[in-house]
Amino acid sequence: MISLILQGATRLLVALILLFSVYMLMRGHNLPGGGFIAGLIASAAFVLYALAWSLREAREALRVSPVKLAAIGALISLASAVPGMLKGFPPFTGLWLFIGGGAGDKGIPISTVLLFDVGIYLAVLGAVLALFFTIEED
Amino acid sequence: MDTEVHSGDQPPTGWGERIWSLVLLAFPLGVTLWLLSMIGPVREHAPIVFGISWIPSLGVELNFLIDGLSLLFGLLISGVGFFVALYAKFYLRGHPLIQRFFFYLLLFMLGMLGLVLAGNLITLFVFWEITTIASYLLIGFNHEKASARRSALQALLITAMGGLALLAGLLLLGMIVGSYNFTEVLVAKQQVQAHPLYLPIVILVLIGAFTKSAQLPFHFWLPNAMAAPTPVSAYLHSATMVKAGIYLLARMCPVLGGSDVWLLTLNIVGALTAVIAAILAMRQTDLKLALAYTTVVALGILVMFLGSEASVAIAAAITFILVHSFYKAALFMVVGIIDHQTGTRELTSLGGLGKRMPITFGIAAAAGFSMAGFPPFLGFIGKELKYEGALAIAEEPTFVAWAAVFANALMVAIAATVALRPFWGRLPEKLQSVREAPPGLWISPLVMALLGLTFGLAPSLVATTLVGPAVTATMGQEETVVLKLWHGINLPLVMSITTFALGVLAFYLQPNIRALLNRIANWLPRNSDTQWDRGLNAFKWAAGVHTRHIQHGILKQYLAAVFAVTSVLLLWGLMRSGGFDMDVDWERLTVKEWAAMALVFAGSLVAIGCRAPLTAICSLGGMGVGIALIFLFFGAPDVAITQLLVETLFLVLVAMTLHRLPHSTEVSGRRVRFVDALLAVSVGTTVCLTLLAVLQQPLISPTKEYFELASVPEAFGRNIVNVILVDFRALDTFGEVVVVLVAAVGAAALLRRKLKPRVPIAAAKEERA
Amino acid sequence: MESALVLVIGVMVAAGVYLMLAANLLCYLFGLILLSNAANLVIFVAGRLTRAVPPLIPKGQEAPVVPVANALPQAMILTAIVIGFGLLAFTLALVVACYRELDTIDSDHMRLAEPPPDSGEH
Amino acid sequence: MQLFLMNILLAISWCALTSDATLDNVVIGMVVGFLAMALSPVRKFNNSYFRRLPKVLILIGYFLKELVLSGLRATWEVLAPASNRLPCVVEVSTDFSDQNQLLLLSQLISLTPGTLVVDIDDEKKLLYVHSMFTSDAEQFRKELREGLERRIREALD
Amino acid sequence: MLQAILDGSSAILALAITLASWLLLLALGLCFYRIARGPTLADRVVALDVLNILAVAYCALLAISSGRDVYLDAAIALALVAFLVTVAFGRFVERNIEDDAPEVAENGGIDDSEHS
Amino acid sequence: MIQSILEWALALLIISGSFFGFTAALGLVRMRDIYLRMSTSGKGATLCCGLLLLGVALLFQDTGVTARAVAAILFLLLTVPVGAHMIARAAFRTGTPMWDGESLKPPKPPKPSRPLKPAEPGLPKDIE
Amino acid sequence: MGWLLALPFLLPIATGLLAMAARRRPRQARAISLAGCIGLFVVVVIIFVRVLDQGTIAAQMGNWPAPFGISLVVDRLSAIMLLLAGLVGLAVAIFAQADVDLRREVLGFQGFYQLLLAGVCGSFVTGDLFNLYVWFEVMLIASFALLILGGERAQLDGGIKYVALNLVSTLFMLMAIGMVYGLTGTLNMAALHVAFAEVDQPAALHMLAVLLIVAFGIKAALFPLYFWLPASYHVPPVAVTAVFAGLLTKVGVYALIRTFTLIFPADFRFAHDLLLIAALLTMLSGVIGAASQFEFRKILAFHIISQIGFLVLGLALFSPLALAGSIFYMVHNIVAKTNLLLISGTARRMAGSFKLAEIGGLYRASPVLAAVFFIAAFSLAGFPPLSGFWAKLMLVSASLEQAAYWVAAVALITGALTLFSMSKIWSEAFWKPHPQDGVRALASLSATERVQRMLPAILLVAISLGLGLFPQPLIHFCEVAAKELLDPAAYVATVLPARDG
Ligand code: NA
Ligand code: NA
Repeated sequence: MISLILQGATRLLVALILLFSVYMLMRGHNLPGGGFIAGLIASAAFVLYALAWSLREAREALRVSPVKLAAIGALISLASAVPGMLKGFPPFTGLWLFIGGGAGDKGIPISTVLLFDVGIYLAVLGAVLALFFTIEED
Repeated sequence: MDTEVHSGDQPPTGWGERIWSLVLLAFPLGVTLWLLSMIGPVREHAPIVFGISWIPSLGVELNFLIDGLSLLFGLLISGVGFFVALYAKFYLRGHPLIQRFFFYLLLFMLGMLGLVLAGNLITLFVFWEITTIASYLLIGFNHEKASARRSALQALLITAMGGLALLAGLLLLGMIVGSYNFTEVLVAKQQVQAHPLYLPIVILVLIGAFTKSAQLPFHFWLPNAMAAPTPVSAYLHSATMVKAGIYLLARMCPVLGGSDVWLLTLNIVGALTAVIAAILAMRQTDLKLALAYTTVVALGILVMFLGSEASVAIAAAITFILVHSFYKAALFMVVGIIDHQTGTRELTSLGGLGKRMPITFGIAAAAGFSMAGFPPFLGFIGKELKYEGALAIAEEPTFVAWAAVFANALMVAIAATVALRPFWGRLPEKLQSVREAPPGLWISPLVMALLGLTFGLAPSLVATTLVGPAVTATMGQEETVVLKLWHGINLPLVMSITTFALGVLAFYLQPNIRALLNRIANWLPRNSDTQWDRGLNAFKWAAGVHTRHIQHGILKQYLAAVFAVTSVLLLWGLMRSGGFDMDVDWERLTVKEWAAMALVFAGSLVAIGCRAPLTAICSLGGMGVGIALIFLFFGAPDVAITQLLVETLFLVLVAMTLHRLPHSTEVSGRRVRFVDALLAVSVGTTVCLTLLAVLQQPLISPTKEYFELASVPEAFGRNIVNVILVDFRALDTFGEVVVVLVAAVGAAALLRRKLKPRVPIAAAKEERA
Repeated sequence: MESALVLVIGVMVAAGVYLMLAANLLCYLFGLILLSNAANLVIFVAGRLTRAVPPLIPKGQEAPVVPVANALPQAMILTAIVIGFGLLAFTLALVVACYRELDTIDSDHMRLAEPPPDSGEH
Repeated sequence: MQLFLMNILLAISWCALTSDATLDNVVIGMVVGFLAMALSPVRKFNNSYFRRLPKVLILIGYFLKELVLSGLRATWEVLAPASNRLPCVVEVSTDFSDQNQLLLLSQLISLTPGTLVVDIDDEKKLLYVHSMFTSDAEQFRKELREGLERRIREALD
Repeated sequence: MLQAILDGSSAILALAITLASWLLLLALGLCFYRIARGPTLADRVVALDVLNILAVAYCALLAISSGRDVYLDAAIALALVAFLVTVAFGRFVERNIEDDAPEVAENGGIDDSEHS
Repeated sequence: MIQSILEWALALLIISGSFFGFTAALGLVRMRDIYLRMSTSGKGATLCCGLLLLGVALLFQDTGVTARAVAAILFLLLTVPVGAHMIARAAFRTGTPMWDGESLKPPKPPKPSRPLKPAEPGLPKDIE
Repeated sequence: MGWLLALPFLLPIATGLLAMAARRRPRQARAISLAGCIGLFVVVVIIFVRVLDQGTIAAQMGNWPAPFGISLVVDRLSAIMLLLAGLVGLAVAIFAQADVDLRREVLGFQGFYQLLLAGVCGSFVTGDLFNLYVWFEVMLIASFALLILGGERAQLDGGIKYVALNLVSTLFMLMAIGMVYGLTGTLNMAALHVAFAEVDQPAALHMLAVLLIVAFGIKAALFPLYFWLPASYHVPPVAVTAVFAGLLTKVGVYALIRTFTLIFPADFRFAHDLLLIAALLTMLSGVIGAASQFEFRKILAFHIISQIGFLVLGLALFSPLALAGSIFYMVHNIVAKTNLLLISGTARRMAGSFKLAEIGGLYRASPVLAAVFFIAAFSLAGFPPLSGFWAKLMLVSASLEQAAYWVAAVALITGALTLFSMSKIWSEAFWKPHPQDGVRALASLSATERVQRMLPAILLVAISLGLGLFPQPLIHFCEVAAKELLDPAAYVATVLPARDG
């Protein structure tokens, strides 16, 4: 059933796809990409994993149940609103912190917006995987 | 027939029952006394109005108006109500549902009193409908019998439909007058009758009144309503509820009355009702049914008299209301006693009870004489007045007079039948052990009968206190009424004697008449009651047909309907708008743009051209690429990437499920698909047109500029799309993630059946209990 | 160029509707895909087209230097695509479940919730 | 060690993707690469890529040459009005001891236009190769053994 | 050169790009022909696969013709992920013969043009 | 001068690349069986991509772009044969007919070494 | 303020996520869900009081000014809808504790339920058209899941039809929203009000109105777009039907009201004509459909349709009284309809079936249930002095005021036919003896279950009665709400910062 060639290629591909997904996530705020796209790409990696190896191994690799992952992602997105709340802003207000900024260079940004995007990434990943795993195991 | 009646071995009465019966007795008694105290003030002063503002927004006040008319009805309701309640307490003692019975009866009394005392059209209507509900519950009291349920439904539907007509009429009336309060409505005769809506109002109000008062052609529900326990019949269907319609007519006389249409309609409908109901009454062998039909006769006569401008006719009507309430309530209660003691109401199986039940016999005779219009009972005065009134009605004296004579003659016969026949003759074998009823049962009818006699002997007791003010209120002008037992020898007396002679004749010929009528009835097509059934069945049938054709269960036809509606409405919208000047910009597309569009084009066409789903899925993949390219060409790389990813993932998902789906399915016929194709093309075209119409308006988007200017300085992002997604409109993104999450868990719930709670099922069940 | 795309949308809508009207639920699903893609394109076209200038702000700039494509419709489409994916995937699962339980994906034969009148029910 | 190399490879890929070779980005690349490996079946690797880098480069060069040549030939086949091609499926037995080399071989065969691995039997180390230009199975096997198979072994053993 | 692309001053590049666009357009059309004709599912999937790869090429061409590198990301994403479809369909075809081997194997497994 | 040479080189890359793409698609249409179609098309398309991506690298002459272009080529080289193999294997195992020069005939019955068994059901974690 | 207005959906989402995570520990999930519903109720009451006090309130998500960020706006209409959502949410949540079986809870019932409420509340709160679409989708997908949860055969069949038709609606809605954006360049409803006044493309206006009416009309179950409702509402557990009946279709009506009061110009006769025709046909078709049914729940399902007609009627007549009547009708209908469905569930528990032919005897066995049903049913039929009467009165008066006599006639006839169906249920399920003598008394249930089943019903019936006897405060509220709807200037001013010129 399972092709050795597929399995062999998957070894490298899964890592590459995941890498690519993180890349897309990180640069999303400035260039094409973002939590959605990255989440979809990452889920493609695990789908490939499941197709090439087995559902069980894909689940093991993921370590958390996809639904839980998705819920955690959504809650992270929600949690990104908490700093704003503490400062008295309405929900989904972005707060930015620039570390080590200088003239012309704002420094490394840390923001609730990015946290929100990471939450979206995890939520999309978890939800899409939950769909695939359910359909695959049925 | 009241099988629930327990005669000898009554279980002890519970506390609930005692409290309810106490309330039920105390309430009407209190109201009676209060209303009696109002007689003086009402006679001396203008109508008394009091109440509170209820719904000022709608002009509805919870206010009450006490004038002669409402006082008369109020006293009848509370007075007769008290005695009926007393009777019911004994009649239904120990019945398992007696508390509910008391509650319904109380509700009914409340409704009825509110109805006649209401000083606001809407308030009146509210109480009107309360009586409808209460009577529904009371008619269906013996709910385990199918016939009781049917009768209750019939009464409910007919009176409620009338009620809705009435509501419409009252609303229109209120709209014209500018107020729902009687104080203003009753003085607006000129204004109302000149209004173009006057005729509709009259028709609507009359429908309301006629349904409630069982006038032709709505008369049939009333005899069927005899499925109710006898105290209910005595109360609702003789003394009170059916008179609500009469009250309404009388109440509306000052504002709606006097016109030709009003007078003529009331005369004709009333006369027809009286005559036909009288004939129908002759056919009955069930005592209660016979009485029920005579109630219809009485109501017909009342309606007939209200269709008059002569004060004597109105006076006749008012007096007759009084008379009828007393004797009919008494007779119903008598029939109830007979039923209670013998277990039957069937005329043919009764006889010779006079010796066993002398008190009942006496009451029956007194009430019967009153009904037959014998002096010195109040009935006699009533009848004399009736003839006088009939002669006084201007338009159709002969017609009305003949109708009155005819109906009264048959009433005499029926009075004799009901009041005398069960007590005469030979006592049947089965009834040898029958005894006289306990006093609790006969006290009430006795009082009723005695009141009939008392007022007959001293008519002035009621003439000035009740009848006069009532007539005044009905006429809308000051009237004095004189009631006398002896008027001298005049035309009404002659008519009375004729009536009596005819009645006695009819009484003796009754079996023959009954047989004759039955033969005619068999020969006639159908009566109203069966017509009602046919109508109801026809409605149910039509409803079934409607639903089968609309809600047929075939998905693709549902979809076709939705699509057809959409495209037709879009076209209609286009036409209504007057169309638009299409400014199509066939700007030159580059090759690669053509390529992308051609891909989409081809993908769509291949998808529909192929007959198997597997081909379609591949062509859709190709189409997805085309769409992504379009996004890419027109400056949307984010969207393009997402599109490609989603398309890919979805195809994978489909591929993963395909082995669990059938490969081939039936294909619809060519003709069906042709229609589908037409529909599809029309939807496509109309959507196209809509979009083109939208594109004709130049887009001025302040948001576009704002996002471009704010992205970097305020949101610190260079990818504006992403900044919108995670910052400007993060809420959308969040919601959308929730959608995908729910979709995933939902799909899991669909497909997984192995999922179990962490706790074993049994434990979980215990835990929940 | 919008007009050409409008035409493409029209074809997609027509094809989608045609597929949805087939009794086969899989065909319905494919029609749905077509229609949902068409809806996305509608948003895209309605937001007006600009050739090949993505809404990205170059490094060192505070705002786009050349006119860029309208970003808001793109964000809407992204949202709609992902939502559409969820809905479509759920529908697919539903079709699979239907075939498993009802043994058909022909909607003409799905008469359990609304049985035909001659099947003994009213 | 191999995993570490792998991690470095991934970090380099990361830097390539992000077009940023600063130190902190390399560190990020290492971290991301490590996480990616942790989630992927990379740990099932047990060979080394970089032991014989020159041989690898030779292999790549050889492969690219083959790719272009057979690509041109395939193009000719497609465009030619008639052709003398006699496609067939050839069973090719290999004697790789390492499964990964077998996989690499099959991958490269598949990449070359005109040939295609249709199935694989890893116990017998047997490849089923579809070839569109060869009618002589023996000849084909020999070319394969002399060409790709040898170079792979040289590069990876 | 980038500038030449952006302001369209290089005739040869413009010609090359136009020519390439036409060629790729034709190529995509041919892929569609195969998707439509089949005759087996495998044929269609192969055609879809080629279509996806050509789309990567198209992205590259777009990057060249527009002078913007963002389209490269679309190309990478597609290159990494698109083959999943092929893999999944290949798996389906095989699963299918396992599920109902005799009947399907006879008509080439998945020749859906004969099914309907 | 260099500029012009580069332009010519780029034009050559573009045209040859797209030409390979075109022939790949043509092969898809002209070849008689699925194996031949796969042999001629997938790789041709890959070649096409490769050349065009090289063209991108040449055009931008930027490390980042070049790196990504090369990455894209590598990814393609990694994925395309896998996909082709999966389909070829499926076609082979399902006995899709093969062109032997004259007509379509079924291929030799495949002899898979492993018994064909379904993928392990893989009990999901949150179910037990 | 921003948090207060966001809580109606954030709270159920958070609860829903937690409940979903805990779905395999039913007791915890149930507790989470119930707590969430109580919390939601408190939140909506606070919002309601705030709106009573201050009028329309608004907040900007992400602190981005309108019309660029997403606005949350609660005016009186939104506030009362939110209040009802909180009320129905709580009532059904309590009921569901007794009614929904363990298997469905393990599959995630509580989570889906909470997310459904989130979608509903989000739709009521949002002041942004595209955000409305998102909330519709949240609601829709949660309703899909709830509908098929359990996977019984009939559920799948009904589910397919529900899903198939609602997805069409969703796509039309998406297209329409895209085009609205294309016409005006904004998505903020208040800004759309301003922008639509300046649109001079009548064709676009007309056709967009049609698309929106079709899209929302499918959700609201207008004739002839309602097929999905009778096809599916009788298949899930009754708690699900109850919350669907109470809230889902009403969200469609809410969207219609919002769209055609706020966004489209007030003098847009075409839409009102279209809505009027649809409303009349819906009223009749629904009630006639109900007359043809012989199952408790199916009858109620068809009545939902009929009453949607009344709700839309008020919008179509477009006068202060009519709109106030619509809102009052909404309140009345949500309370009564939800209650009737809850009662139908308990009736089945007691008598064993939804089929009227197979049940009976409830009048004797469960007098409390009978009383509650009777009041709710006659309220639905528009009998005074119950809440439905005032609702009907307002709408009929509004029709008569506009000399739309046929409309009034249809409304009244529909009332009579409603009565027919309600009395059919009463007669068959309550009065008629049970054919197999298999009816149980309420008292035979455990005390917990009795409370879980009857507490919501009694609560809701008390509200029905209260609204019937003392309707003035609500009617006054509705009048003010209608005035707000007819003159959105205040709404616009609250949402949009002061505009120059
Ligand atoms: Na709102
Ligand atoms: Na709003």
